Amino acid sequence: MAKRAAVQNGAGTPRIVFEDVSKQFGKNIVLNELNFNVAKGERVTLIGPSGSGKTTILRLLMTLEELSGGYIYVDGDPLTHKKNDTGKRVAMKTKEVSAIRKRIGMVFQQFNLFPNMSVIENVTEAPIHVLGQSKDEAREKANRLLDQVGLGDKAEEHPTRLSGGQQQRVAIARALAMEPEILLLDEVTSALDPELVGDVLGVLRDIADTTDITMLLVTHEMQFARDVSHRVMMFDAGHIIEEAEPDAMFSDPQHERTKKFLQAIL
Amino acid sequence: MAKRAAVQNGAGTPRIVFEDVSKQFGKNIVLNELNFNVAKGERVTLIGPSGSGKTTILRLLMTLEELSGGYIYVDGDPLTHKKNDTGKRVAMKTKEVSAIRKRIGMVFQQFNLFPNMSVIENVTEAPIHVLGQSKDEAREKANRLLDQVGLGDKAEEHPTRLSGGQQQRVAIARALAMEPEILLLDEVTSALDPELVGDVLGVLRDIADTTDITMLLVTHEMQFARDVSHRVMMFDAGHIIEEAEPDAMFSDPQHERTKKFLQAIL
Amino acid sequence: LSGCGGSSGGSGGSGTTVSSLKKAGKVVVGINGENPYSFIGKDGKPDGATIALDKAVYKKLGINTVEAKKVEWDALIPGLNSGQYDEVSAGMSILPDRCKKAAFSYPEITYETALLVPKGNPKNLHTMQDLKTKKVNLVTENGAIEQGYAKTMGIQTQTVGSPEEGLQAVENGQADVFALTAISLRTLVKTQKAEGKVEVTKAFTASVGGKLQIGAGAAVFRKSDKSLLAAYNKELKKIIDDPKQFNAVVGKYGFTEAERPQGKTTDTAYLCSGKLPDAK
Amino acid sequence: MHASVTWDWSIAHQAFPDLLKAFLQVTLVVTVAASILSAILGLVWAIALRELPVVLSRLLGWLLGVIRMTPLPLQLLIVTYGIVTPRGWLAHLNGPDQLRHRLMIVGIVVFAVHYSTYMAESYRAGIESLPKGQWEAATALSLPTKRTWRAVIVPQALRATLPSLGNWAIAMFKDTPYLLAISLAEMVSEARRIGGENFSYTEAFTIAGLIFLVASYPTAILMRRLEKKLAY
Amino acid sequence: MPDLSSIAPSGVVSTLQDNWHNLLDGLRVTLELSVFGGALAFVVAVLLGLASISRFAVLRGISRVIVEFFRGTSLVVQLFFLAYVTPVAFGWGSHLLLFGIVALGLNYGAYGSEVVRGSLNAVPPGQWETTTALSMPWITKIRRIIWPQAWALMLPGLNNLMVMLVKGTAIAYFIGLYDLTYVSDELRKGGADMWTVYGIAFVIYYFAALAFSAVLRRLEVRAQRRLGIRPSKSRTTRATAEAVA
Ligand SMILES: Nc1ncnc2c1ncn2[C@@H]1O[C@H](COP(=O)(O)OP(=O)(O)OP(=O)(O)O)[C@@H](O)[C@H]1O
Ligand SMILES: Nc1ncnc2c1ncn2[C@@H]1O[C@H](COP(=O)(O)OP(=O)(O)OP(=O)(O)O)[C@@H](O)[C@H]1O
Ligand SMILES: [Mg+2]
Ligand SMILES: [Mg+2]
Repeated sequence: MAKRAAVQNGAGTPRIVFEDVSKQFGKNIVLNELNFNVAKGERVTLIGPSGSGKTTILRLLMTLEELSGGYIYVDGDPLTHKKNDTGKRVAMKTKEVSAIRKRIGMVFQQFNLFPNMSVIENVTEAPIHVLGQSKDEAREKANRLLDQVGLGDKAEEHPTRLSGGQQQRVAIARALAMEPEILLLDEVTSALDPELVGDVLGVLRDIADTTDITMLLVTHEMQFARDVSHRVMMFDAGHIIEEAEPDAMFSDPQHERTKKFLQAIL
Repeated sequence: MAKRAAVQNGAGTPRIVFEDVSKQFGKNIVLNELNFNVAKGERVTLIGPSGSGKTTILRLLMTLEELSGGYIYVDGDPLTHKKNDTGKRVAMKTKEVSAIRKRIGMVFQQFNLFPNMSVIENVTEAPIHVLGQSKDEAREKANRLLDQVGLGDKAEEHPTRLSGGQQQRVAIARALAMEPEILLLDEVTSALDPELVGDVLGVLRDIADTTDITMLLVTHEMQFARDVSHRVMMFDAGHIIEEAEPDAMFSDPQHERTKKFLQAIL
Repeated sequence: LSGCGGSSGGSGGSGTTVSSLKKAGKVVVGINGENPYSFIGKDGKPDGATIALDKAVYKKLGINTVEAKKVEWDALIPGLNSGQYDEVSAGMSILPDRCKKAAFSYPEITYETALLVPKGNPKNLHTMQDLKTKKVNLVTENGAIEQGYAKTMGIQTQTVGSPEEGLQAVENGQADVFALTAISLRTLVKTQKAEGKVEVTKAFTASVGGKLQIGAGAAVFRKSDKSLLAAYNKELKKIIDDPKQFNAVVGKYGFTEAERPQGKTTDTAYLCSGKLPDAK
Repeated sequence: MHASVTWDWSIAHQAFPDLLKAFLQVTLVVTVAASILSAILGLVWAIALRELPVVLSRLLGWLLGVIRMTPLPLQLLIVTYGIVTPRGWLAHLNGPDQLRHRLMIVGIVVFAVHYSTYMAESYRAGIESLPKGQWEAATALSLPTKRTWRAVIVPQALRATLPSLGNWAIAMFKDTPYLLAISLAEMVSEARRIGGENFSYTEAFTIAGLIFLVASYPTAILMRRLEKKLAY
Repeated sequence: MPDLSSIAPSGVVSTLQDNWHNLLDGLRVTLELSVFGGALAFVVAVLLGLASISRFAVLRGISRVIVEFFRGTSLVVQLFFLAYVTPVAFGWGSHLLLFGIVALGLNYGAYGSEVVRGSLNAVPPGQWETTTALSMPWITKIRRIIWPQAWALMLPGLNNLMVMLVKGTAIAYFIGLYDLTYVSDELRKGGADMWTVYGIAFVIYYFAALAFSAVLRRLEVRAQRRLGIRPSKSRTTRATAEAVA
C-alpha cells in the first residue's frame, strides 16, 4: 500500500493544536500541560500503555470531556476555551463550540449505532438534522458511503442484525457522512472477532488513500498504523515520550519505555 | 508426575454407566442413545468441539438437566430413571435421586461460590446440613481441605474478596468436603486469568495423585489431561467418535475429526 | 367532562347573587342526606323540609330548580366556602363557631336532641348526662352539634359521616348509642325500617355545662354573598313567621308548630353570640 | 368576594399536637406493622410461586394479580363490612380506644396483604436476578430445597430486594389515608375532623402534608443510599 | 345523581337491574378520572422527566422540588387540599372532577417522571456520546435518538403506574366525587347486599385496570420490537418501587 508523502508538518495553520492541555478526573491528573500539533491531512497514531491518556485526548477533542486547563484549537479556532483580551481563560459559548465540533467526527470502539433506526437512517440522520441536507441528497450520499464500506446491500437492514465488523463499517460511514475535516478513531477494531478486523481496516486504508482527511487514531494494530499513519506518538502517563515516523518508531525506538511497550505488543 | 496404572476398566461394577442416554432441548437433539462406562477410580477426560455435548453429559449426571431417554447408573443404582418390573421406564422418587446424587460432586466453570457466606461457611454448609456433621467436625475437615488447596489462611474471608483462582480452589474444596465418589469438573480453569490457571491445576493434580476419586472432566488444558487422566473420549455432535489412553490419543489420533480438533487446539 | 359539583352561580370574582342564579336557572345546595331535613328522594331529586323551604323561597326569587350535592356533614361548610354549592340546606344549627365561617339565614327550624339506642334501651339512657355517667360508646355525626356537646362534656365519641352509618353502628353493636336531632332519628328509623332493632328516646333539650342548648337550624351562605342572603331572608321570614304557611311547606315532613322558631330562636344574631339560657 | 387566603394560627396550634398524636399512634403503627407483615407475606408468595405445582402457582399468581389490580379503599370496605363486621368483631367493645385498635388490626392486615403482592413482585425480581449457578451449586451439593432457600437464595435475594421493600413501605405510608374508608382516625381523618370542627381545612391539611413530607422524603433518600451500598 | 334510597337486599342480577344506571354513572366518573388523569400524568411525567436531565441546573432544581413535593405528600392530602383549600385561597371555584384529575395527574406524573428519568439515564452512554460526536442539537438528540430508546424502557414502568392510577381513582370518593367506589358504598349504606355491590365494583375495577394495562402492553411490545430489545423485568419492578416511594 502506497503511503503518500507525509504532509509538511507545521506548514500553514495546523489543523489541531493542543496548548498546555490538562485534564484531571477528581484527583487523578491524566494529562498535564500537554502540547502538540497535527497538520492538515496528517494521520497520527497514538500508542502507549493502558491508562496513558490516549482515549482522553480524543474525547477532549470531541468535547465529550471537559477540559481542566489549557486550550485546543481547530484550524486556529478555539474549541471549548479561549484566551480573552486580558489573557484570561474563558469558556466558549455552546453555539460556538458546536460550530467547530461539526468539523470533527469520531468512531468508537463500541460502534454505538442507533438501534431505533435502519442502517441508512443511521447514516443520514445527522446530515439531515444537523447539516440540513435534503433527505434525497443525504440518502444518495449515504448509499455511496455504504457502497464504499462494502455494505451497499444492507441499507435497509436493522443494525442489530449485522455482525460487529459490519456495524463498525456503518459507524465509519456515519461519521464520514458529516464530511468531517478530522476523524478520530479509538481502537475501532478491538471489540471485533479477529476474522472481522480485516474488513474494517481495509475500509480505513481505503479512506486514508482516497481522502485528505486528518486522522487521529488509537490502535493496537501496528501493521495498520505503519501503513496509514504519517507519525506515531508514544504516550506514557499523559506525556509524549517519543514521536517519529512509523517505520523509524517501530524498527528503531529510542526510548526504553517504548522499546518495552513495543516488545510486549508486537 | 507419576500417573498410577489405569484402574482396570470394566472389572467389577462400573462406577458410572450411561445406557442409551438421550437428551434434547426442544427440537435440538444433543445426545442420542449414548452408551459408556466409567470404572471406579478412573479419571476420564471429555474433549470435543463446542456444542458437542460435553457439558450436557456432566449436567445430566449431576441431575441439573432432565434426562430425555435412557438410564444412568451410579454403582449400579439408577440415578433418575429405572426400568420397572415390566421393563417400563419410570422416574425415581426425589428422595432416591438425592440419596445417589450425594455421591457426586461438581465444580463449575463459574465457581458459583455463595457470596453471602464466608469461605469456610461455603465449605461446611453442605456437610453440616446434608451429611449432618457437627459444626466442629465440619470446620476441622474444611480447614484441612482449605490447607490442601493452599487457602488455609482465607477461611474467614469473603469469597468476593478472592481472586478467580482462589475462588475456584474454594469451590474444589467445597465439592470435596462432601466426600464424593465421583467428581465432575467442567472447564474449571477457562474463566481464569492465565497466571491463575496453574494453581488450580496443581490442586487437581494433587487430588488425582492422592485419592481414588472417580473423575469426569472437560478441559482444554491438554497437558493436564494427559497427566492426570486414564482415558480420553472425543465427542462430536453427541457421539463418542474416538477413545483412547491420553498418550495414544494425543500423539496418534485415528479419526479425521479428532486430528483436526487436536490440531486446532494444541 | 361533566362536573358533579360546581356552584350554579359561577364562582368567579364577584360572588353569587340572585341575578347570577337566575341566569343559571338553578341553585345548587349542599346537603348531608339527612331525612327529613334534606336528602335525595327515590326519584333521584332532592327532597326534605329545608329543600321544601328552599324551593318556596327561590321560586319567589324567580329560580325554579333546586339541585343538591351530597357531602359528609363535616364538609358542608368547607364545601360551601370552596364553591361546591351556594347554600347549605341541612337545617344546620346556628352556632358561634359556624357563624364565624359562614352566614346563617333567618332560623328555619328548631329542634331537640334524642338518642338512638338498641331496642329496649338496655343501658337506660335518656339524657346527655346519662352518657357521661354511664361511660357508654357514643357515636355522633362528624361535625354535628352533638359532637360538640360530647366534646364540651368530655365524653369520648366515635364519629360517622352519615346518619345511616350511625344507625348501623348501633345495630351491629359497634356503639351503644347514637345522638342526633330527634326528628332525624325518628325518620331514620322509619325509612331504614329498623324499628325491630332500635328505638329513639324521648326528645330533650340538651343541657351542657349548665346551659340549655336551645337552638335553631338555618340555611347557610357564604359570608361574601350578602345580597343573596338578604333576598333569601326576606322571603323566608314570611313563611316562618306564618304558622299556616310553615305547616303547609314542612308539615308533611313531620314538623309541627313545636319546631317553628319563635321568640329568642328567631334571632340569628343572638344564637350566633352563643349566649344560652341557664338550665333549670 | 371570596374569602381570601386565611391561615389561622390558633387552629394550627390546636391541630398540630392532635395530628402528631394520630400520626404516631395510628399512621406510623399501621405502616410499620403492615410493612413487616407484608415483607414476610411477600416472601412467602414469592417462594410459593416457585415451589408450588404449576396449577397452584398459576392460581396464586392470578390471585395476587387480582389483589394488586383492585383499589385498596374498596378492599378495606369489603373486609370491614363484608367479613369483620358480620362476625361481630367490631361489636360490644369497651370504648372508642378498643374500636380503634381493632380497626387498626383490620387496616394492618388489609394493607399488608395488598402490599405483599407488590413485595412479592420485588422478591421475584430479586430471586430471578440471582445467577442460575447459585441454584445449580446448591443442587450439586445436594442441599435440600428448604436449606437452599434459607441459606443461599433468601439471604442474597433479600439483599437485592431490600431497597425495593423499603420503597414499597414508603408508598404504603403515603396510602394510609385510605383508612378514611373505614373511619379509622389516622392522621388525615384527624385533619378532616379538625377541619370540620373549625370549618377550615387549610391548617390541618397543610400540617398533615408537611408531616408526610418530613417523614417520607428522608426515608426515601435513605433507601436510595441503601441501594447503592447493598449492590455487590 | 345516584338514586340510592330504594334498594332492598337482593341477588346480583336484581341489584344490577335496579342500579345499573348508578353504577354506570360511577364507572363513567372512574373512567374519566383514569383517562384524563392518566393523560395529564403522562404529560407531567415527560415534562418533569426531561427537565430533570436538562443542562440547566435551574430546570433540574425546579423539577426536583416539584417531584419530591408531590411524591412526598400523600395523594389524599393533595386531593383534599385542591378540593377544599385552593378554591378559597385562589377563588377559582369548585370543579371536583377537574380537581380529581389534576391531583391524580400531578401525583402520578411525579411518580412517572422518575420512571422517565431513569429510562433516559438507562440509555447507554455510548448513544449519548455519539449524538455529541455527530454534533446534534439537544432537541434532535433527545427527539430522534434518546427518546425512542428510552420509550421502550419506560413503558413497562409507566404501565405499572397506570394500573396504580386506575386503582388510585377510588380515593376520589373521599371528596364526594360520585365514582364507582362512592356509588357502591352508597348502595351498601342504602341496604343493598354488600358482597353484591362491592363485588360488582371489584370486578369492574379489575377489568378496567387490565384493559389499560393491555393497551400499554401493546405499545410496549411494539417499541421493543423496533429496537430489538427486551427490558429486564427486575429493573422495571425496582424502578416502579423507587418511583412511588
Ligand atoms: N470518566 C472517567 N472518570 C475517572 N477517571 C477516568 C475516566 N476516564 C478515564 N479515566 C482515567 O484516566 C486515565 C486515562 O484513561 P484513558 O482511557 O485515556 O487511557 P487509554 O490510554 O485510552 O487506555 P486504554 O489503552 O486502556 O484505553 C486512566 O487512569 C483512567 O482511569
Ligand atoms: N439449557 C439449554 N437449552 C437449550 N439448548 C441447550 C441448553 N444447554 C445446552 N444446549 C445445547 O446443547 C448443545 C450441547 O451443549 P453443551 O453445553 O453440552 O456443549 P459443550 O460440548 O459443553 O460445548 P462447550 O465446549 O461450548 O462448552 C448445544 O447445541 C447447546 O446449544
Ligand atoms: Mg482507551
Ligand atoms: Mg461446555
